[in-house]
Amino acid sequence: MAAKAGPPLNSTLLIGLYRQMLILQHLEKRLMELSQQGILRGSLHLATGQEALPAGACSALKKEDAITVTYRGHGYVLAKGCDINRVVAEILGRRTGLCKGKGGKMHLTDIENGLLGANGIVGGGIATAVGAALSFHIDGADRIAMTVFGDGTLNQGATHEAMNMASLWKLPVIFLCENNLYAEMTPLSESAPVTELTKRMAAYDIRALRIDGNDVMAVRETVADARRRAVKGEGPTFIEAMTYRTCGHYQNDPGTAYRSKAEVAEWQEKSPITRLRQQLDESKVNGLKAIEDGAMKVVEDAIAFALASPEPNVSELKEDLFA
Amino acid sequence: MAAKAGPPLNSTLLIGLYRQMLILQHLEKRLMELSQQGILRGSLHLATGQEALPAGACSALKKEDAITVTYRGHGYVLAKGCDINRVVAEILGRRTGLCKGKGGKMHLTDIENGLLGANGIVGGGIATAVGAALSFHIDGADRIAMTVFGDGTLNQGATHEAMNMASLWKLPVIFLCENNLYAEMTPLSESAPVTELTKRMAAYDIRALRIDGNDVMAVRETVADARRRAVKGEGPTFIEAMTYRTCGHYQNDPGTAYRSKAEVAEWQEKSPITRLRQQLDESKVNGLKAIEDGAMKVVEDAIAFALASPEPNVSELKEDLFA
Amino acid sequence: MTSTFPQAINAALHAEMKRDKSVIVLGEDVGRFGGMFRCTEGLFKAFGEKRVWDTPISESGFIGIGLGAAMTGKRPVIELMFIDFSLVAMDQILNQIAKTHFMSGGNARAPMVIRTQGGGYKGAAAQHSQMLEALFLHVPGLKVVTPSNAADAKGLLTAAIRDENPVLFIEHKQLYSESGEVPEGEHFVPLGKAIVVRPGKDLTIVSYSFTLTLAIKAAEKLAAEGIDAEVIDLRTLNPLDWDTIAISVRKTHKLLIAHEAYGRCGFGADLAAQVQEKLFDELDAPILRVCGEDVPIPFAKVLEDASLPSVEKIVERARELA
Amino acid sequence: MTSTFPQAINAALHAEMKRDKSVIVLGEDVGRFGGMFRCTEGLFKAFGEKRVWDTPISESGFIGIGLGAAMTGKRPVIELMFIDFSLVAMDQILNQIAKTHFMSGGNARAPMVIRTQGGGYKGAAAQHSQMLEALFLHVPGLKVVTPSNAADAKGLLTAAIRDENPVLFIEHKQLYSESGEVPEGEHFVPLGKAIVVRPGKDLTIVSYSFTLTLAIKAAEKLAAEGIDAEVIDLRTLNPLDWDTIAISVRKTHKLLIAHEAYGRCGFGADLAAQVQEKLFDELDAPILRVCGEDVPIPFAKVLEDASLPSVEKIVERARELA
Ligand SMILES: Cc1ncc(C[n+]2csc(CCOP(=O)(O)OP(=O)(O)O)c2C)c(N)n1
Ligand SMILES: Cc1ncc(C[n+]2csc(CCOP(=O)(O)OP(=O)(O)O)c2C)c(N)n1
Ligand SMILES: [Mg+2]
Ligand SMILES: [Mg+2]
Repeated sequence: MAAKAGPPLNSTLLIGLYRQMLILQHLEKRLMELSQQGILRGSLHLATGQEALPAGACSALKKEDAITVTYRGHGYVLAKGCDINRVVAEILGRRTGLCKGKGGKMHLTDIENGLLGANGIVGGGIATAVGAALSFHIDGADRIAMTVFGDGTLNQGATHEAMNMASLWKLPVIFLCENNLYAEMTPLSESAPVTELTKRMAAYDIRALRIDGNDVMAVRETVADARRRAVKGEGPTFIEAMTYRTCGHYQNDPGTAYRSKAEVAEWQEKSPITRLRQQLDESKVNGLKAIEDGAMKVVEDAIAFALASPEPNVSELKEDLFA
Repeated sequence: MAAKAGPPLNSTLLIGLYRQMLILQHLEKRLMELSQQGILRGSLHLATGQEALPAGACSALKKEDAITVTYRGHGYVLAKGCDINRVVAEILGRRTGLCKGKGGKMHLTDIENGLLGANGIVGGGIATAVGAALSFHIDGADRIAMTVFGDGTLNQGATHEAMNMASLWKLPVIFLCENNLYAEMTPLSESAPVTELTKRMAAYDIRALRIDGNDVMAVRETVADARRRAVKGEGPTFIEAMTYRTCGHYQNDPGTAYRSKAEVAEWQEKSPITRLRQQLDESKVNGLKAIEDGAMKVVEDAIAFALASPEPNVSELKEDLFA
Repeated sequence: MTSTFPQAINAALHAEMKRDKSVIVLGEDVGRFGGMFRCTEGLFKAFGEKRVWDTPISESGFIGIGLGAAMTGKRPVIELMFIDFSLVAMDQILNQIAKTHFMSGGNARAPMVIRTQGGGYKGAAAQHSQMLEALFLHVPGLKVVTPSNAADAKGLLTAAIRDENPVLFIEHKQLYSESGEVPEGEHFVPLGKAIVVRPGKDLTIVSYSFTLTLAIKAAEKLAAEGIDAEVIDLRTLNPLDWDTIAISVRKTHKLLIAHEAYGRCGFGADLAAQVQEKLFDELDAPILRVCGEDVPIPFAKVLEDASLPSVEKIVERARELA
Repeated sequence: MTSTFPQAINAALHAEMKRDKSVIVLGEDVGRFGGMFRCTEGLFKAFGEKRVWDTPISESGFIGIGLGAAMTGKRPVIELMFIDFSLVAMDQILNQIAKTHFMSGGNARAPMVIRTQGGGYKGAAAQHSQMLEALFLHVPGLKVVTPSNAADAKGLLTAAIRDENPVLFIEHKQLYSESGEVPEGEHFVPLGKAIVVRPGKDLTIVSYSFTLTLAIKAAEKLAAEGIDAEVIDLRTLNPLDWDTIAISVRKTHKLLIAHEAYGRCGFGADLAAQVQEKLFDELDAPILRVCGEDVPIPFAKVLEDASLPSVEKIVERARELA
């Protein structure tokens, strides 16, 4: 990639992205363990193999930008700037969590950092992001919204409606589609006649790009460019980021019943973390060990913080229903 | 049109279509009067200027085919073969109506004649038609489904979902879109970035054609061809039929606040009935007066039948909730 | 000043949009055209295209957009043309909007109003005549407001727009043609306060929205028969003004609840369950209800009338009680 | 034969698909994969791709497709993975399917089953834990079935599939891991018949679905304290088996209703309203309810547990009554 574009490797930037990806990878590994130990409740949707997307995309956003993500969005939550201690505490249902333990991991929300919500409903948060973009457009602000979702989400009516309006009104919003080829256990080709998702944007006249979602710099640059266009009033961009979750759909899915071992193995080879690591190695960037250790520590500290945090009080049950 | 295609004018066919259009035109004129007199309750959505569509489209269908239509679908209901007496009785809320007065004009339903329902919800009946097509596909029957809706209906999520599945499964269904350029008082260009509706079908890989919806033979032939393809397993066809309602959206809308007089006048010129009449005249078809008189009489008889019919009994209120 | 109900709504919208530039309006035909029921007349002209948005027929989409706008500092007032159409947007309303504040542990807010219109008696049939407030009361997180007259419409809408929470504001199509005295200038009726519109001692009739007007007429008829009914207009169904109800029931010991929505799992069932639980010993008779019948709303006039509340039905049930 | 709850569902599906070739199955991941909860396992293999349809994530679409198929001779059984997702398909369910037969004056039918899954206690949080039966009881036109055990699941599903009407069939996620004796071969439990699962004389506890299992445990605890509770499993909420309830209340004169759904405008409120109206003089005490609290279902275990029914809560309320 550096070869293609020509500019000198920005090692500070790359190291930052690498670190972000490692944090996510390590956090999710640990969450899986906590789930298996019965400490983490409910279903857990990991993004193993997709780590370049949150890291790359959020690095191109500003704090004032708004995002909505899904149940598979831990990486964005962290990369957008939410405090990892409070994120993990929420995932473990603690009072110190982002949402006081009320929302849980599918509903991580942090207005301060522009996180308008993870979501448990497929397509449920897309209009929210478009609405934030409407706000920013009205204000003429240098702010945009980004919404992240999977390939299967394009089949939901709510997505269609929101995209149509976003384009009609030329709102500053980025539709970041993580095309990991499956929606739960159903391959894309069995849920839609048009599997090249960019083509579907013809219905809305939305600028659409397909990129390698495992190339963190490509993700970053594409989002950055889309952001620039959005604030200039050029309207939304749809980014189809090709990727793959090498893990299962959720903690109890080994991910093997509906995919061949060869297919999974092929994508494991393409892990964005390995790839970036190779680039860094090739460029002889130093100090990676410290970065890696630092990333582990951040995660371990956050888990320790969460585990040491109190559970909510029953007396808080009826609070926060109305403002 | 006869000139273009070359085949000799099929005057029996054309006279039949002409008669069908006249019946609709006259019925709607009389319904408007009954509405103004307070005899017909509720809102009334006329299709003045769009008469070629139901006549042409239904003439290409078989009795066993299924359709779903909208609040603006009186013409299809009649052309599909429903008994006009019972249709008018339903519109006037009589016990002898198609639905015993319970459904009313927005919910005309007649399973015997393949009318799976008019609908009051924009996009509400599209999946129903796709479901009927699924039935026919499973049975390998020589039957298809057709669903009729307006340009504005493409912005509804339910439409999107149903179209995607219809194409995915190559179901025998025709999407007949009456593009009359407005959804209520909102022009198409203010509700969608892509106003050439056929283009939106790229999202579903659905064969899409734009036709002159005021040319009754073009409508008939396009539907007939789409039907042939559907039963052969070639999947759905989307027909964007360009037309215009020269009346208002409903009985209390003069239709002038949001459209220029010139625009309306221009389309009045293009009335499909006038146009067909001219063709018939040019071809020196005889006996039109008798046809016209006959059409009036059918309508007047139906209205007389309906007005003479009893209202439902209050005792029937709780019947038909469950089969 | 005498105003029609839509004029009263319109006045509140004008005033609040002027007062607070974060208030924006979205909906079908609300802009240039001024709204199917004329409630948004003149707003587009007065406030321009950045404040008043004509939307496509995408209720789930534009209600969801309202949420995003609300979470980022706007106060959207959305017109949903018929409450029956809420059913295409239920996920946004009940899974997203209603839960936003709670799920975020209080860090996010959704100050928005969904103005909608419901009710029967007009031959609009099964998909354009419903009163569906119960669906929005069942799932927690929304305030639900149901004005019965033009003045309250103005005052309650003002309060709804200023509220920090999502509010479902249900207008009744029969009330659109009614007029009444409406205070000029700012008029604020707090959410959650019922009003005793007719004091009485023999029984309590609790109602709201258009049915309230039937209840008042029924009370007049009952008075002629020597039955002195107290009539309460709830105005807001959530929050519920329990005290006003309890005081009245403690006085009359008899309760009749009248509303147009389906009876089963309706508002009346809920209130009856609460009252019999909390005021069991105060009740001299079973709590009775006049509700819409549990069938889809029929088109034919005789059937529609039979399926909905009427002055006569209220009088009859009240007689049974008194 | 001992079966798990999903196996019982699966057996009914296999048997009915074999018996009647108009039965088809649609849903997300129901085909090749066999269903997220294994209820449709083996159907695709046994009946092929024309009978078992894997759908895109388009609930409104495939439920609406079910309606069209039902109107043209099929008997679709649709799997809706979580009842919470019904909210994206409400127009199809409540405005279309529920009203089809009535609006057509009886000429159209919609014999279809929507099998879905709801309930809490698993840390699935606010959008994956709800019990929303009340929404489907409020708007008329649907049968609503809520089995509490594997045997009933098989028998009631068989009845639901053979019914000429649309049926919402609600399974509870907590029950999926339960096993029980399930009759082999054809097993048919008619819709609309409740069952007294534990006779008693001091009070009546009415419940259904997973909460019924809590009610039984509560009754055992109460028995140890000398309180003899009669426990009724409603099995079907619409049609409601009023007679079984009335006979019991006439005997015990005290009623406790327990369910997991939100209380406000919930099933319990409705039943309480009906019972106090029709059996006012039979009641020796207010009808009490144990319901889900009126807040979105929280994620953290202590909060979730506090928001949902428990054996203890049922025991406590029962003690208040007895
Ligand atoms: C409305 C709705 N339907 C179904 C589900 C269940 N579900 C959860 S994730 C998922 C698959 C989503 O696929 P995709 O959009 O490709 O995202 P991915 O999980 O692959 O990241 C489904 C069907 C849901 N949460 N919401
Ligand atoms: C879900 C829903 N939203 C809004 C409406 C109100 N409505 C009735 S007709 C109509 C316009 C439909 O436009 P189009 O699809 O172009 O059909 P046309 O009326 O022009 O034939 C609208 C918005 C409705 N009936 N259903
Ligand atoms: Mg995917
Ligand atoms: Mg139109």
